[in-house]
Amino acid sequence: MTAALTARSVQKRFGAAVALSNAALTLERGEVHALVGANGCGKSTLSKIIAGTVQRDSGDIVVNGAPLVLSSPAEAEANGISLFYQELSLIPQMSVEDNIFLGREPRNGAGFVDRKALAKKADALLQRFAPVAGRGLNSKARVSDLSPDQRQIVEIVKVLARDPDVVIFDEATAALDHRQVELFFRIIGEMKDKGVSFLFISHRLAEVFAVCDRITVMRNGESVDDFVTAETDMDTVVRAMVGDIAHDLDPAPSTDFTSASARLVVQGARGQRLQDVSFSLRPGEILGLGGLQGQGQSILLQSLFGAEPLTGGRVLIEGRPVVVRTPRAAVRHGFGYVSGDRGRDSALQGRSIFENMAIAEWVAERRRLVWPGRLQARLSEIAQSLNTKYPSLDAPIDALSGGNQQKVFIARWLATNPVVLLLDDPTKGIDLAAKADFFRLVRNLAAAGAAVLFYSSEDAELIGLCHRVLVFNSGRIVAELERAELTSFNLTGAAYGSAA
Amino acid sequence: MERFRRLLTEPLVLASLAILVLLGVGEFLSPGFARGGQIARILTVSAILGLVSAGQALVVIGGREGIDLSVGALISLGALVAGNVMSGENGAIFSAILAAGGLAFVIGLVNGMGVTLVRIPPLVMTLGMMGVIQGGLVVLSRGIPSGNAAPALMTFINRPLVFGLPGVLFVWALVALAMWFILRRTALGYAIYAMGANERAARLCGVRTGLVRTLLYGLSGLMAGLTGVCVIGYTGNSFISVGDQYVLPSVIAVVIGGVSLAGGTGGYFGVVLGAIALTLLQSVLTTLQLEFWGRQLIFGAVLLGLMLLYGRTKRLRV
Amino acid sequence: QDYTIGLSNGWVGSEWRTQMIDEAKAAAEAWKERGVNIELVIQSSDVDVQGQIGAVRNMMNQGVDAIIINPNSPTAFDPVFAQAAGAGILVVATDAEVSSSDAIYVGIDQTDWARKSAQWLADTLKGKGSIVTINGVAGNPANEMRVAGYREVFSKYPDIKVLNEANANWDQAQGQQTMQNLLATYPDIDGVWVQDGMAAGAWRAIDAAGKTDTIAATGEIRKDFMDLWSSKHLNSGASVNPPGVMASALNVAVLKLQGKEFKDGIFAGKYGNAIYIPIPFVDNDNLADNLKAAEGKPGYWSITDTVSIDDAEKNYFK
Amino acid sequence: MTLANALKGRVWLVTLAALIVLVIVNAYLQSNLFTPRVLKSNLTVFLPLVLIAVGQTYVILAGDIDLSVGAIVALVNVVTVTVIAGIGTEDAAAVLAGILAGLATGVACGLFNGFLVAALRLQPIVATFATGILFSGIALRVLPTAGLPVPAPYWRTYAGGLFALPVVLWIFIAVLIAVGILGARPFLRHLTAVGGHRAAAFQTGLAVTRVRIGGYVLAALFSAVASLCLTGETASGDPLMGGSLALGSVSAVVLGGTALSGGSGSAFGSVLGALVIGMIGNVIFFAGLPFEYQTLVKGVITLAALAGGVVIARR
Ligand SMILES: Nc1ncnc2c1ncn2[C@@H]1O[C@H](COP(=O)(O)OP(=O)(O)OP(=O)(O)O)[C@@H](O)[C@H]1O
Ligand SMILES: Nc1ncnc2c1ncn2[C@@H]1O[C@H](COP(=O)(O)OP(=O)(O)OP(=O)(O)O)[C@@H](O)[C@H]1O
Ligand SMILES: [Mg+2]
Ligand SMILES: [Mg+2]
Repeated sequence: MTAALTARSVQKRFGAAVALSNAALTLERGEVHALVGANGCGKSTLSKIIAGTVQRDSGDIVVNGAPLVLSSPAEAEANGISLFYQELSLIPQMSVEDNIFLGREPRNGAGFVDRKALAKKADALLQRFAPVAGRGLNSKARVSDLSPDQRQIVEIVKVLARDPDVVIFDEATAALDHRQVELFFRIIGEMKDKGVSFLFISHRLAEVFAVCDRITVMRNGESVDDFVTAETDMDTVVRAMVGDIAHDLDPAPSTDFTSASARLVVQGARGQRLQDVSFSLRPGEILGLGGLQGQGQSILLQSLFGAEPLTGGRVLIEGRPVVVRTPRAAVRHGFGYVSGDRGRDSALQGRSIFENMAIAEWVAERRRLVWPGRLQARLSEIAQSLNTKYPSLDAPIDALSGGNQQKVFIARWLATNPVVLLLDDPTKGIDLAAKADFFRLVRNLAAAGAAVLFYSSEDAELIGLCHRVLVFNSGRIVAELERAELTSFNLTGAAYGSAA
Repeated sequence: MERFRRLLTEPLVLASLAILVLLGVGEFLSPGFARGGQIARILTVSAILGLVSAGQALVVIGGREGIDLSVGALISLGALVAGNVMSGENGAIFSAILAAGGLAFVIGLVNGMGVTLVRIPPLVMTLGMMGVIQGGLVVLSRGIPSGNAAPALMTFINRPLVFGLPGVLFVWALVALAMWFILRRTALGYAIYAMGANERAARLCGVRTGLVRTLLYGLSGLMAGLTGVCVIGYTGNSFISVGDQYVLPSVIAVVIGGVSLAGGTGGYFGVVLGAIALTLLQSVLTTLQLEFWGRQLIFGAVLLGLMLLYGRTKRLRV
Repeated sequence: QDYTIGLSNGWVGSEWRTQMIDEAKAAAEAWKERGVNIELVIQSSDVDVQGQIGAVRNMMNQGVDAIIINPNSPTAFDPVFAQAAGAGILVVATDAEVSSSDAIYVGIDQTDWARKSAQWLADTLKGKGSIVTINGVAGNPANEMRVAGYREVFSKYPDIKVLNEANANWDQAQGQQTMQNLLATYPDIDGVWVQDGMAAGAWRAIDAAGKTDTIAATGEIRKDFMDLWSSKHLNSGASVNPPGVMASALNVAVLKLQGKEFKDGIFAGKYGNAIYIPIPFVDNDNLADNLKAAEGKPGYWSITDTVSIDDAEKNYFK
Repeated sequence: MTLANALKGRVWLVTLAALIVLVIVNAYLQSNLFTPRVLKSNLTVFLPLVLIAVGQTYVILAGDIDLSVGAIVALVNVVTVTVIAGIGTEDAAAVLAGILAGLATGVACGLFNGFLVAALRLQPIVATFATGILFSGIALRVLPTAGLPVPAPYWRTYAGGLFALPVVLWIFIAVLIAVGILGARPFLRHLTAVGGHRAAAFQTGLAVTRVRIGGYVLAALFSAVASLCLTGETASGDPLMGGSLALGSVSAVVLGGTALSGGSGSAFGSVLGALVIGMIGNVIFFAGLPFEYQTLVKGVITLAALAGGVVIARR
């Protein structure tokens, strides 16, 4: 029996940068096949080549035994290939149902869109996710009104609506929580039984081991290893992904902060989706924010940073009440904010790495005049301390991979010497080696006296990094877990406990 | 080869090449075209376009589909106000500059507030403002261009000052220097680029994007008002539609100069070259013995050709 | 008797048009002395052809007795004038002829206007020399008639060589710029035929090139230009297109409304519906007289002339 | 809150309200507004901008803009009258040939614009400005100055009636039907998607280039029809026709609640927007303002209406 899809020695360059030097994989019919590798190793690029959105330089893609020459995504779709885009492919202004059937609208005899049929089909597809969809996800909703996980669900439904034979999920679970992932995997299982083949890309190895039959590992644009999941283990796979770099995380040292006076105190903070949030944070402390996604953790961080309004409550820094209505005021008070959504919140696209790093420093230091030469040495020092890989400070930020970009954005705030660092799920889509660098860095910062507020959608990160975790539900703190109580079990329990 | 191609698609290089080619064509068509005196005169006309394009460039670089269509009406307004304040008196030149620049600056700020506070798309806001200013001009002047330029101002714009170059060219050079300084040596300049590249990210870095953007439209107004002063210095007296002919050329000079209409890129030196190239093109076309329609066809085709070389948007399939 | 008369002016860009409206208003006022009350409905704003058609329709809907129009097109009003005539409304065009047989034209013969100044230039150059022309908007009917007029004259002089015919859109600054380019291209220009306000710009360029002594060029009829003409001893001459044409048209219109009949055979022009009024001419011989007549007037004031009620009655009506 | 919800995605309701207010004011100032003759006369004046605004909507929905529509109007007009005059007869066949030539010219202009912007990827604002220069250059070549009357049956028909209703009203109704048909076709969703998020639309498999070209062709086609109407209204050729239509149509589209950045809005709103612009002109005329103030008041009202439309569209 021929494989559903085979890629052989695929090569792709972007200008001078080689994205793929020798990518290969074989996807058997009816299997779930993992594609893993560090940031920037070329997974998304390979996926897009298969789906027709990126043009390959050389190499073969064979589908059902026939070589495929693709010149557009439409042709890939005609060949039964469908891609879940890492950055999604939804039209924000359009409704969920219109997005799902965009380009393949059911028509009536006159060639008009058959709205009834479209709504019915969309509802039927969405129905499968109803238990985990959350509020506001229905076929008439506008995509721009949805939360990130809901958008991912819509993108999944959109892919499934195309009745594909081969589906590529490029980090389709990145914004999903447990229950959503579980349901998603169940659906994959059902389809797999019907002979659909899946390529599954994720940085969450636990998920890979939970759902995949085989694993292809890529490194630096090359396919380096193939494993049968049942015959291997995580350590082996990780080693194949990163080469020989060690990246284990030691748990955070348990430190007693009770003696120090609080740097940041939040009393009864209220906002659009926050209710009566109070806590305090001490110098050197890494305070985690846990819970299911979208329970107000992100909003809290943005509110503290002045990017979202607070309607009530008080914020004190070093005992003094402060009013932070704009990010500018926050920067001037010594806050730093690192978002997980780089493209939207951080990247100054098309501008140099230097500018991307320096911009906050100029604001924090109230600079009027700028002498680029003077800052450059200091910034490259900071960037190097983070193990950032970049050609030169003058290169455009877009030339870096996501992980390296994120390091630049962290460096942006290190340059301002922040007293409170707000981390808003900062490791989204970052590979394990980069993550390890990042954790080391945060820990060093804290050790040097910074106070860190850290929200992560992955429990393991909270457990690995935090001294204390506040668990959120529906905009409130429902539990506070001290270092000793920080276990996966306790976190999950606290997150669901009061939700149930 | 790759380097050569990249060099060729560099806007500064391209605009310079275009200028050289146009000079060559001009000299070929009418020997003596590329002489000093004529070049100085072309530069004078370019300077007027270049000054208004400076403000246009700032607004475009600032992003969010920035564009200022009200510059033409503001030039007319600046010329009218300056002409009335001066009334041919050399002593009143400074107050004329202050009055014309100040009024245009304030109107520009109103544009900026419409764009930032009310969030009206710049094209629409400045288009609407253009209509209002034109109406205001009719009310102020009843279609009659009272006022005229002071002799000293006319000499400054039209007559050689040093090295056979008129004074307005030195003003232009000064403005170019100031633009370079603002964009490359001040935090404000980098904030403008940051805002043009990604407004939300800039705000999260502490840039007061609303304020900066409002200021950009104010500056664009200011430059247009000052351009109006130059225009009345050039023509001696004004009429209410004197600025209309600068609106789209100011946008084109910016584009030819390598500033993407999407914002966040480019610099003023390219725009300087763009303004010169555009003026030169019109000048060469004037000297061609063609029917008007033939000149138009060539003008349109050259514009399209220049844009084809580097004014293109990104491919979707890479 | 009471009449309601609509005045439609489709362009407000010049002092000439404002003076035209003002003189028409004064003429309407003057009818009071003869016991005729005239209510004017004035539409004067920048509109294109369809905008002006809209204004005419509004006047019809309002029930005016007559419409006097300075039209933006010679032919485009045929249907709407036919409807106006059908509704018993008298339509008089002025300044630019219209093809409609349902309207009459009262104004100067634009072709003859150009012929006169071209003849002056040919005579001044003694039938020999190289000239350039600077025209208004290509395709505009008044411009085309004027072009036809000067071509007709110059074609009679084999030794007069027309080097180039440029367009500067009736814009003074563009006229100046175009003249600069032409001077750079053709070092040996003897004469320039240029229209209206562009003449002031062209002369400024000639002055800047230091060629006022060697070049003869047509001029214009604004007082401030005539001042310059006189003080710099320019070699110039100008046909007068008097802003009083609309007032003349109004006088003719009221007489017609009063039921008078036109004399036989007074209609001329290529559409056979034109009453041509006299075209005064200004040259160095009568410049001083004209300046004396303009004494006390503002700089923008143009030499004018109106066909008085009595003259109109005597010359045009039975 | 409920009001805001009701308005969401139906910004044209606000435009409609503005239109009704203007009509009431106009009726107060002009007592005979509601006579059939005056209504027809007004519709005749407004129709060209309505048509062009509808066409412009499709380009703007796709995230582009067409500043050459005015030049297309001029070119189509001169081609139509020249073809009719070239045939030399005054019969229906000649008129029909002229109309077909005009429409074909329009489509060619749209294809050219679309090719430059979508296939060669030039920036729409500057590219269509340049093509506008080209088109008017060609128009001046075809007909150097205004003239060439069209046969009387052409403009008599346009100014006349059919089945007891004016022809212009039939055309207006046909426009509304065309808008309705286009709105129900998948193509409109594809346009909207391309304007909403171009990369996503491409990744979804839409033929982005073809869709954008389609938008330009529609705009040019509506402009061509507008030109044919203007030819009926003016009964002659004029190579300088239509100068103010490009920016006017953009204003109408924005007034009608379509986002200039693309991705949301409706052609029906643009119809209302164009009518609002026309009514503003009427109200100012009948308000009897001194002529110095006409331009200013029109500018202020238009700016206020644009700002108001944008503010409400955002809600
Ligand atoms: N549009 C592009 N232009 C230039 N270079 C690109 C582009 N897209 C990808 N690259 C380059 O290709 C390399 C591979 O990127 P790709 O997105 O395929 O990695 P990935 O494996 O998907 O990483 P991640 O796990 O972060 O998603 C990157 O290093 C990047 O530099
Ligand atoms: N204009 C460009 N020029 C050169 N390289 C580029 C350009 N744009 C993107 N890239 C490459 O594309 C990659 C960006 O891809 P992407 O954002 O998916 O990062 P990534 O490698 O997938 O990392 P992550 O998993 O952290 O997202 C970068 O590695 C960069 O090298
Ligand atoms: Mg990827
Ligand atoms: Mg990535």
